[in-house]
Amino acid sequence: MKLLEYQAKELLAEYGIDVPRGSVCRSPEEVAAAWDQIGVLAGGVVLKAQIPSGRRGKAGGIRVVRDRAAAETAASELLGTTLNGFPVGELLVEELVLIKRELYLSVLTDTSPAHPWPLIMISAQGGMDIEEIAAAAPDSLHRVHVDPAYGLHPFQGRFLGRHSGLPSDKQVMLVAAVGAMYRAYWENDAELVEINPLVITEQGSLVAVDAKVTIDNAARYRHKDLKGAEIDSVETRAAAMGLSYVELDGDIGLISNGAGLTMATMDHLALLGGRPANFLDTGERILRGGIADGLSLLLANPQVRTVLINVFGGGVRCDVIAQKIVEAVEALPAAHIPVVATLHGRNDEVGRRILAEAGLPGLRVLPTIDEALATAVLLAKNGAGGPSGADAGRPGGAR
Amino acid sequence: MKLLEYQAKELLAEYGIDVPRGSVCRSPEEVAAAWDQIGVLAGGVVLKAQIPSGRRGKAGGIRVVRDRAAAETAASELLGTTLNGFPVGELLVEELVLIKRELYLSVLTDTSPAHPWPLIMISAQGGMDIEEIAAAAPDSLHRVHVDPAYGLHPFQGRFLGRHSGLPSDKQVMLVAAVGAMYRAYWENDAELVEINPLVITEQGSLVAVDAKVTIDNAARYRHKDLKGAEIDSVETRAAAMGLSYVELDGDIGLISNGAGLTMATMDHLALLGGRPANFLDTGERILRGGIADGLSLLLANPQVRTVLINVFGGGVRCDVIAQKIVEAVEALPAAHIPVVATLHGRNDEVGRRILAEAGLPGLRVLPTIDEALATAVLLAKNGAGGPSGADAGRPGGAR
Amino acid sequence: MSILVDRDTRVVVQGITGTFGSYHSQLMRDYGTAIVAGVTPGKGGSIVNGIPVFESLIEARDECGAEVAAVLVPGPFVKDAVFEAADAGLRMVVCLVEGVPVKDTMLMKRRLMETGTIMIGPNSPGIVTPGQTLIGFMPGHVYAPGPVGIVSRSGTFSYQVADELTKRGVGQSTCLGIGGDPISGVSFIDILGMFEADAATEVIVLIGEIGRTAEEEAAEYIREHVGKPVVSMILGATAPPGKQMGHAGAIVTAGRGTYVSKVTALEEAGVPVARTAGEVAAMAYDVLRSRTTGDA
Amino acid sequence: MSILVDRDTRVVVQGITGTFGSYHSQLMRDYGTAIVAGVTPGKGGSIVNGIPVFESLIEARDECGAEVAAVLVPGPFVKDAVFEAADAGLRMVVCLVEGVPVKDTMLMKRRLMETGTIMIGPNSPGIVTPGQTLIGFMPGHVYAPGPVGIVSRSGTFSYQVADELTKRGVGQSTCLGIGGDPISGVSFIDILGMFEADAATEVIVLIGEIGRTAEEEAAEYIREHVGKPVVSMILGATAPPGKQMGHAGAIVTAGRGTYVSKVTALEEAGVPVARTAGEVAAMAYDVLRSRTTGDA
Repeated sequence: MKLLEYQAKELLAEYGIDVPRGSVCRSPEEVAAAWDQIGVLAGGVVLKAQIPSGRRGKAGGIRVVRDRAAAETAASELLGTTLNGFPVGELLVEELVLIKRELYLSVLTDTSPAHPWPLIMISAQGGMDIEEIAAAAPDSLHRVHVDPAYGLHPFQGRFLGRHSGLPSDKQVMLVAAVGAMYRAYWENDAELVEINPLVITEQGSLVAVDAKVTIDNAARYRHKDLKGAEIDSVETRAAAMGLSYVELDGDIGLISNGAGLTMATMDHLALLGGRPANFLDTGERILRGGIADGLSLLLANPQVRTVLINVFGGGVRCDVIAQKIVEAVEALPAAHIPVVATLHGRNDEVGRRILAEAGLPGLRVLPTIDEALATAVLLAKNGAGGPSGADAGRPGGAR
Repeated sequence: MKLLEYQAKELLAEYGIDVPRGSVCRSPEEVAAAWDQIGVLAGGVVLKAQIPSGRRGKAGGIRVVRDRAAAETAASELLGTTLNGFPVGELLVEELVLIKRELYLSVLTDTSPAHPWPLIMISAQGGMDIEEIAAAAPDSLHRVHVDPAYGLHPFQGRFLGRHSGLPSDKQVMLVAAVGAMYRAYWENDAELVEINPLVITEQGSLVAVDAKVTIDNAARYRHKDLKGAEIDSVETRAAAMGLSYVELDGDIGLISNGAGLTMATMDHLALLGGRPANFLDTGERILRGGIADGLSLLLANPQVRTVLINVFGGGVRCDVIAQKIVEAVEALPAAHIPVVATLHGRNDEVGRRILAEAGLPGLRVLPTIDEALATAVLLAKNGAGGPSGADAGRPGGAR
Repeated sequence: MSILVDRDTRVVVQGITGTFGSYHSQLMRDYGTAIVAGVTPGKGGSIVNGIPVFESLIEARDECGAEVAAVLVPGPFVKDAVFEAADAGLRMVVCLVEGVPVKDTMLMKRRLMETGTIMIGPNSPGIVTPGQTLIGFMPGHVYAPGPVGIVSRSGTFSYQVADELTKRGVGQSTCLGIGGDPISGVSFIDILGMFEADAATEVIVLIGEIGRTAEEEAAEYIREHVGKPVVSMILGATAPPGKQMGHAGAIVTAGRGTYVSKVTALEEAGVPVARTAGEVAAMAYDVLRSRTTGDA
Repeated sequence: MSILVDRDTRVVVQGITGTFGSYHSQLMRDYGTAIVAGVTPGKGGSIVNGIPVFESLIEARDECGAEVAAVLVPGPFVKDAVFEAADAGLRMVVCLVEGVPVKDTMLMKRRLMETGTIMIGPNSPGIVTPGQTLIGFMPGHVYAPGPVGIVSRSGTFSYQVADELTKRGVGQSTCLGIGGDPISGVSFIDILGMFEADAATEVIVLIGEIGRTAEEEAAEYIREHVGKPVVSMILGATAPPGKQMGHAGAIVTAGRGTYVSKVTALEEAGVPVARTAGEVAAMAYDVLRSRTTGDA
């Protein structure tokens, strides 16, 4: 779960990290009111579109304004638009911070087998993307791994402080911020806490001007009070159904089980000249609505010209899956786009027979994956009028 | 630092452990008011003398009363008395708990080299002293060591639950209490958290009827908000001076540095037929008031007939120590009990010379520890009129 | 021969009384796996599928000689189950469930390093030594005993590869999935080393995926330490790059982790990379045939 | 020869710029100890008693080859200093300060077990190999090179024993205090093993105290593993029993930990127990003389 910038900053502030004075606004009127609170004092504010995406600045999602009217105008221009694919519904209005120096600071989970531990990174060159830093000033990037059994030690914080490029008196503040950031990461099961830029202001304080926080989804049950970005997209709707879905730009709607098998099916379709319309892994939902929910998602995509169901039953039985497929296809409107299905694994012969014997005109059952994929590619190319439904009559257990 | 019972219970309650409803009272009037609050409802209260000592029951410090008048009377009888050497200034007035079953539960620091880890102990036989349990029902005692790198695991809590002798539904409550107790121990740098008895009430809840908590003194700087027993004794006054002092029943007042050397000197005095009046280790305070403060403590003890100062200078220099001794003895009233001193270690010859050349009539300087101890024993036996101060003139560096 | 498990491996199922646990313990037992005990706190003393259930792993170990645990408790309880297994001195844990918090896995892995307990997973499909034992979700009938060792990050796709092999008359020594979570127990490298040392394994099939750098590290290891032929496949040629860890994550992997970097690393280590299940099975088949007929 | 340290041992002082650190680093240097560096965060680049000061232990190690750390930072900072030493891969830390929270020591000890770093202390007077090196608070002039190894829980009293030995013309191989805190690094047993293996040590003096069970365990170890003569003393014959841990603590030690139990254990292991410093020194002297003249 990604936190929006203001949510991330609220979290960091709870741990004692200074963030600019700010207010979340949903209308130009609220922005004007925020100007009166914050802008007048600071002589200017920054309006920042609250979307779960980086590079907002380049997309025009960040505006600096120096009077009330400009703030209102900018708010009108930003609210309601779409940036990097996300609708802009909220703006964070923040006091203008006078920046003397920009740093980069983050903690993330290093998943490498050699060091599957939290990793803290610092660079005296902040403000740029970490990738730009790594390219432009690789020597400025310093790393510390934290042993999860013992946590962060002060000497590690001081190491990062020494490589911050800051004078000693500011290093003390930085070391405190590192400690706070690490606690925020650890106590909230974060995958990433990134402060970029972390700035020294003209007044000499240390302020997190931008922040990114991502929480491990598997651990969200431990942090029910944590709020993240609520994105209304087909991906998040799929996630709410327990399905892993990514929309692509092809025309073959795909339902499969297991991320690996799904990717393999996509790759194989591409080899055959087909273009998958999506990645959809039902995971363990396969028997609990996964097929029907998946079909509904796919059919809502106007690009999809045919649907391919490729399932390999490991723990789950193909005869049960077949029943679910039959029910889901039966529930479709009379003249729907063709559905191609192939089943393998546990009880696959029975499963294929159930599909075949269902006698559904819109459902083609193929005994091998190669044939199923080829059929789907052909159907997508030719449109719904491709090969007849004759295959559906072919017994699944022939081989 | 020992917490009084009510302080320990407040701490445990913060961690979610149930304790009886109670109120701390300092006068019979307050006890009467507590009766109105607690006793009326419960049909009785327990008055418990708040002293940092076990076996209060046997000493008469715990009274069960069933009406208001009896509560007032018991309070009058208890307040202002001395129990097990401690004055009773506060009573904990608690609702009477109807006990169905008593358990023993504790977590303490096991200091053995093999397992220098937190240790949790449980027994289905509570209420008795742990030593009595160990003697009477050793098989009822079960132990779990907690790896400090990872903390307590639920499976360890369940192990303790299974050995609590409770039915499964109550085990769940017990496992929760174990977790809470461990957190209270760990987060507060406790040396010991003991709940005895931990009871199942007639109503079926799990309640800590008595509790002991001791905090590691070295870690008290991390827990400044924690309040413990404030005992006005010569030991605590000494501790406030940074001195480690234990009063004994002999007549030779002893000042030494290092717990080992102090004990060795006591043992050696006993071998020579002497009787130390105290253990007093100046520790690292030796150059910072330790000698003068120590002398004042010793001279306040009317039993003391002579003072022995036996110092071995390791890090500290004997010449500096000698100067401190001279200053402290000079500050004593004209006709004081004799002080015998011997110095060894770094710069000891200079130190002994300084003592000798100070020419103080009440100060005897001996070149060897054996001679110094023998002199002290003799002086204590003969009273102040023992061997003359002639030894003081003997140069310390003769050997 | 095989790696890690065989017909004599005595398995305890943690969470055996759950829907998942009782269903899969039955399937495993049907396959022939020596499921000797189950554990579910609060259900000790009961019997599931003829298997005795205990309150704790230590009892299961002492009473039934369990040496390997199949972890089938829900994600939030996996850490406790694995620490209990480490404490009981089990030789191996197979973590089949998904939804384990990464922080928990981090701590589990650190602890298991100390005790020397082997962990497969979390989020692994399991491990099977065909004809002998199966600990996990795999469909047993697609496997057959033989000379191919399969190690995979994927679950279902690895079943398909085994199926393709079996259909070609080529059996498997041991097949296992290392798990799909960000942090997992045994790595490709660990398993490659075991297959290299295993007399029954003649060819190794490695099935990787895009993301992270396990395949690149495996390629390096193969070049240095593996004499047996390895054939491979990388899934996700057409998948959009993962976004989970964002830019900071990418910097840690330093430009590796893509389909191209993985394929290149493997090919440079002399490992052919197939594009479909059929292709990778055919590669393994060809290697075996050429070794048998001596025309390598 | 000697145990643990000799004239070539390169020492770094943590907390060298404090009053304590600068005073004792000067004394140690005067004795001949190879103090090669100091560490005080925020004071890197300065010089104390001619010793270069660094920001971190890693720099002190890399620049000056420091291998052993003398920890002279205040109690609340000891944990950080010791973890830094473990991280820097130092061979040994000597924790001289008192006032270290027991919880910190617990974690330090667990960590050092993992890295194999030896810890003396906390609350130790230090270690001295007479005529070669001294890391700690001991008064150097009371020691002389010779055949007696001293291991003690006490600080100052062990100086007195060394003094008594030296006055009798008997020098010492290595003398150290294991520290007076509830939990400490090296134990009697560890040191007894080292003295047993040390060619320069002919007689071992063990100085224990009442409380806990280290002496009982040492006695058991001596019986099984120590061939060299050991003489001993237990302090606290007349001391009232400690009250710190109360009854629960007493139950852990299960009736051991008293003066009588310690003396009994040692005597049963063939170790004579003296009652004064002079007596223990005389015992060591007699053992040595009898060995030299062959009338053992």
